Amino acid sequence: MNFQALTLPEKLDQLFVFVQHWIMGFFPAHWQPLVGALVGVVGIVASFPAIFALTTVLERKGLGRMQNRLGPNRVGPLGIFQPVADGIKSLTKEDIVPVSADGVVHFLAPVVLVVAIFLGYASLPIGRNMVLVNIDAGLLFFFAVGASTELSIFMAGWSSRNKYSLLGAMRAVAQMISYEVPLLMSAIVAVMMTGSLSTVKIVEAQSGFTGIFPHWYVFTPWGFAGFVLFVIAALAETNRTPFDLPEGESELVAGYFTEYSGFKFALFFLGEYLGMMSIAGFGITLFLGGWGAPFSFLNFIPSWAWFFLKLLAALCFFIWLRGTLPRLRQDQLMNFAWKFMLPMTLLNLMVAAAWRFLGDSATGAWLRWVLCAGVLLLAYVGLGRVLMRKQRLGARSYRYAE
Amino acid sequence: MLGEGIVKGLAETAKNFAGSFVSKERLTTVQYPEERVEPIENTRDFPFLVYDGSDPMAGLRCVACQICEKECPPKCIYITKSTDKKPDYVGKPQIYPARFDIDISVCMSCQICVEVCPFEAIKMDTEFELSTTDRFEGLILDREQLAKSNEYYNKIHPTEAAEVDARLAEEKAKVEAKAKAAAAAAAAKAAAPASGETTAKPAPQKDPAKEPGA
Amino acid sequence: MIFGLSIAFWITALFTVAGALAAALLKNLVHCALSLTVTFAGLAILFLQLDAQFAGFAQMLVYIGAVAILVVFAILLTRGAGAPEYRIYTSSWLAGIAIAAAVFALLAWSVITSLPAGAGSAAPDVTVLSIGQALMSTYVLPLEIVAVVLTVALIGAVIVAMHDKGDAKTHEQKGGAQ
Amino acid sequence: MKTAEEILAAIKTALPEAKVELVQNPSVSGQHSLVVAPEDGLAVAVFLRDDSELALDFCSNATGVDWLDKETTEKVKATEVVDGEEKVIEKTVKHIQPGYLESVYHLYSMRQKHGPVIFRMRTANRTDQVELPSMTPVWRSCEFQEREIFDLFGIVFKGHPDLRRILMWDEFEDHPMRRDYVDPDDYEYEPTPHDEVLKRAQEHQAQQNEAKQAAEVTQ
Amino acid sequence: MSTAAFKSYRPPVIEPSNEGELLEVAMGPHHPSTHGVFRMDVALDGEIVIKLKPVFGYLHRNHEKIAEKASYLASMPYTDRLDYFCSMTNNWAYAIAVEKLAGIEVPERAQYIRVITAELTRIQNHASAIGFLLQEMGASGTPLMYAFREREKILDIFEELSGSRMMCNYMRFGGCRVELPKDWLEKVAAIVDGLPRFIDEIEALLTGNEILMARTQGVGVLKPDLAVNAGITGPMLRATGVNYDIRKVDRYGIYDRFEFRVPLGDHGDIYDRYMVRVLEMRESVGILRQALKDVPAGPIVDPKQKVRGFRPKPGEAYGRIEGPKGELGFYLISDGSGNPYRYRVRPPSLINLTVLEDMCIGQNVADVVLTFGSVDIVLGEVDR
Repeated sequence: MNFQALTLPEKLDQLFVFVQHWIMGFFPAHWQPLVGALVGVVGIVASFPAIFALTTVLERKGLGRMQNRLGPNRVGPLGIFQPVADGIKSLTKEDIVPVSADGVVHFLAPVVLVVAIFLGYASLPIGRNMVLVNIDAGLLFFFAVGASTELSIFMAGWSSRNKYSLLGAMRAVAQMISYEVPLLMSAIVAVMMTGSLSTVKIVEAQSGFTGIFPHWYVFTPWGFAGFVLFVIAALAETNRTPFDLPEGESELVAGYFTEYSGFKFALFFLGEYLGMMSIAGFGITLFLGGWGAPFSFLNFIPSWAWFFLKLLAALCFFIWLRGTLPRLRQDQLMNFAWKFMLPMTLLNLMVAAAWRFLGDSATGAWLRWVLCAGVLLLAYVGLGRVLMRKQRLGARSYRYAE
Repeated sequence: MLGEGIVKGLAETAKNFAGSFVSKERLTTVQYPEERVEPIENTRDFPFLVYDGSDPMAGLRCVACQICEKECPPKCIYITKSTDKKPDYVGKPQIYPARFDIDISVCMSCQICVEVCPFEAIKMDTEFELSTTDRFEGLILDREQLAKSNEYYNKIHPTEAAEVDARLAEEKAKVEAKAKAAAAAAAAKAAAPASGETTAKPAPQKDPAKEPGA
Repeated sequence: MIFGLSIAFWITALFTVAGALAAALLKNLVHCALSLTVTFAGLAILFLQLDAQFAGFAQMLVYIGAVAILVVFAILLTRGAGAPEYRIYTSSWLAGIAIAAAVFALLAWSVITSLPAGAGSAAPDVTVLSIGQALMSTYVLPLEIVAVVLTVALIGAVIVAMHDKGDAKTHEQKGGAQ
Repeated sequence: MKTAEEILAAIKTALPEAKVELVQNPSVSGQHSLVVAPEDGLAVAVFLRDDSELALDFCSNATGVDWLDKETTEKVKATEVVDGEEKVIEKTVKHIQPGYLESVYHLYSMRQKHGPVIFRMRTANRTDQVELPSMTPVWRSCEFQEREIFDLFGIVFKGHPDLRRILMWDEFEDHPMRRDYVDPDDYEYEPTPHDEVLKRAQEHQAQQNEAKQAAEVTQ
Repeated sequence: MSTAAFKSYRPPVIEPSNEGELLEVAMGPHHPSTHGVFRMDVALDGEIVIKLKPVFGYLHRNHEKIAEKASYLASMPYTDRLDYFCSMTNNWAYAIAVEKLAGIEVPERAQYIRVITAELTRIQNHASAIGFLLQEMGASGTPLMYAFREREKILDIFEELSGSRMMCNYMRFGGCRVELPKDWLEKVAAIVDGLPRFIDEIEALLTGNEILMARTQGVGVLKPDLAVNAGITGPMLRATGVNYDIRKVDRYGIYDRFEFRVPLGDHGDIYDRYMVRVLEMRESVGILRQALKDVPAGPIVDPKQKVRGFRPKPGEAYGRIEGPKGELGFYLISDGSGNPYRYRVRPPSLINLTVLEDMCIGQNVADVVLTFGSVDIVLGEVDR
């Protein structure tokens, strides 16, 4: 590919790819793959923590606005340097390790967490031709790496020798294992439709347009259901409201990182947000067309910009939820995972299969739309009703005494 | 049910989020050191001593009667009576406080001292930025620090101060009239050959109606 | 290249063996479990070095994500997290050596017999796709049987672990004072 | 709502042996109270609660009162033989009315919506016979309040399921709400113009230091 | 004298399951959800509460002793500090007790102002109570901030009236301390007009929320008979369905002049407590509207009342009001001197805690926090 031969939008689109190649050009041929990978890693390690910094400000300001407050606005213009101040603070803060804590494990836990989460970014396509390792089993890689974060959380909770920490860690691990199942299951529909585990292929499969509208999976009944289920499971996986019980401060003080301070705490914080971003990134890849533009006429905007815009939107949604919802209880969370999420994801799998076999002939397309949407809706309403009624939940009327 | 409640809630927070950019109602923060809320006239923080005239120490209305010291619920007022007397604002010789300290680290701003003071000598301030680096000595205000002019009182509590001034003026007029009458009587008496001295002992000031608004 | 093997392999192998040794020798059970995880991770990386992506990721997903967690949970639930006094060298070390030797012999035998004729010949290109197709066509019956067996095991485990509802009965103590 | 007299009569008919008296309240509030002998306390309380007409199912307030020993002087005229003469001499006789601790319960009826009926019990003295029956089995609301009375007044409630200190710490010894309670002088010193306190604190500190030194010497 | 068996209420007893040992957790005194310094010694079987003992007294300052050493008037500012959310109603309760003791009449105008301030207090207290409850549920403080936004307006109004936002020290024996500032009633009316919108907002945010329902419905259930026996008062009692509102029962002040209804719950769970508070806020708005319409002119305090040297005749009196948290009573014994012989506060917060154990046993730890939050206590009042 020749950079000069491309049009301007294409140039912009491939800007980072060419920067990578340009740097690689300085090195002898047999070093180039290593250098290329290093450049990519540096790019990811630099950009996502930067987004994390942005997200913390955004979160605090957004929550503030939702709560009729201003949020941080003292450090720098509009408070955008707040994360810098926070970073300096957490770096200079005393690092307290409880006397009875298991020093090595206590130290390793945040490191393992952050490393594992960073690994997950390797197969995340953040733009056209912009994926660190394009492997066949990219999605599987992400889930495999994601699963290992649980261990670091356990390490943190166990090594702190604190009842709250241990309870928080147990809750977190139980929750993450439980929600991993629906997370995987809801992601599988996209894999089924694409016929590949490769994240790049999944995005490419969604890159077409009908008129101006894209072929994102979210615009199909199974895709929509899968997306919603994926979002719910992702919220639980990343311990975000309303599933933030592992760190539910009203019960467990701060959950598994109660005994962490200073930079280790900051690492946990970073890990949490990076996890959130990577899972949001995969959600985007699976259902929201990855780096594809939402309308065909917007194709001139670089693909990576679209990816980051979608990521930002997803993060804002997470923040929005956090500003609104109270949290569930442990048993309700589990019930929800096994009694609602799992059946729904299984049903969604079947619906997706049916969709595939009904074909997309002119009449079939219409029929399968109604059929699949109907089945999913019916199941949702029915299951929801049954679950609510079983727990005797519902609106109430009140009487008055004069 | 089935998520409508959650969606409704989300709509509500979204409304507040959007509203915070357009409506003052939804963004109530006042950024304190730069911005300040309008002072509220009735605000009370810590007591101060009112003086008349220009010399703070000479013009103190306080006569060291120690009623406030006794009535103060947390007992944060410390008064030492003077041994001599000096003229008060109506010119009558009065005992004055040789020491009048208020420990504002103990004071709970309850205003009981103001209510019980029969001389309108102690009032509530609105100054609240009293932080100091010395938490012991810095928070015990002595009479020099406590003394503030009647003009200041008029400035911070105009309505209340106007009433107090009116009342005091009335008192003063009464006292003066009495003094005049006494002087006249004295003069009349002096005209008569006998006794010389009847000090125009002004009646102790009556307890003015306590509720400033009544 | 040392002995025809890459540096990466040596590093991974070192970690794997070290993890395995630590798992066997450390006193604290949780530490052992965590070391075991290192071994699992090392194995996964070894798989990946052999271009066996699916096996590698499955190793990670299953062993690190699930088995390791299961192990630590089991330790915590049964013994507590304390470090009990165990002697590393027990009297039955002879038996241990015998078993280890037997396992090693078995593995070595299977590895040697399954070696392709020409050493260093190109590994067959096994993609995830081909594994999936094999599972869904040739090996569909074994797969289904395994699935059924596992489901049965799961349900059985749930039933065994199910709380005896009669235990948690609340006794309201009312009436009949002192 | 029955008057206190009627309630007294009702108790008398239901529980003829119960020793209950009516104590008039001179205040305009007109809240007269029933003083019940401690041994009859529980029976009367159960009657008050379970009687369908009274139905005092809600014990709003339970508290203690400490009445100190009262010294009354009385002038008594006595005829005495002084120097062989009979004289009427006025003498002042001191009576010491022993003090007592009192538990007071304010009862209301949520069913009948009336009240208050005030129910009091008195201990024999303030020092060693300070037991009263607990009303907690009758009204659960007394649970914490009786603990508080125990803590602050030192009335021991027999039959209370969990009689521990509630507001003061467990190692605390005295009962601070008693009228003759003396503040300890071991305040933490804060240099306020509370000079008295300061002086006492310093004295206390000096004593402590002496004691410590003495202990060190003996060791 | 022996008594026949009678009904007595004790907390339920749960047999712990035989697996594992009980985990004893001291929740507090420094714990994010204890509303101050409060401790719950909890014995857990897994995450199920087997035993719960509330421990308090960390804020104990012996308010009653202080009051017995001070004059009647000097205790008034201290009542502000009992339940620092509701100083106006605390003042009122104390004033009522003293007025009963000494037989003081309160002028009409003062009665109206008392009702207005008390109902404003009730609204802001309930709003913040709901906010804190949701905070406990992990709602990132959004409902709390909305509640505080409204509360701020009410506190500003209080400051204009009394000079202080929270420590109002406004009521006096036989009336109120100062005359209303200019336009005060208009300002209150403006705020009251805005309140229904705020309540709608809170309800839109919360009432239909499925997560809230799941967390609160059927959780922390209190039975009406136990509630009555344990002396539970206020919204917590009415959530169990017992119709007992002292504003209706005693008709103190001038509450007999206003039309208002008493909302009752049927389940006695946390959701009912939440809803009863919401509905009570709506009723309070109704009372405020009626009261603001016809505040008469006249003196604000009984002119015969002296500020200094108040010495009621010997005797005793128990005065109580329906405070936002429950029945707030003051029991006074006078021996004719300038300070009360016995001064007792009946703290609703403390007595409502009596049944905390009953409500929590057999529940999840997470629900303990919620149940505790739904009681709505202020430690300043519990510990006194």
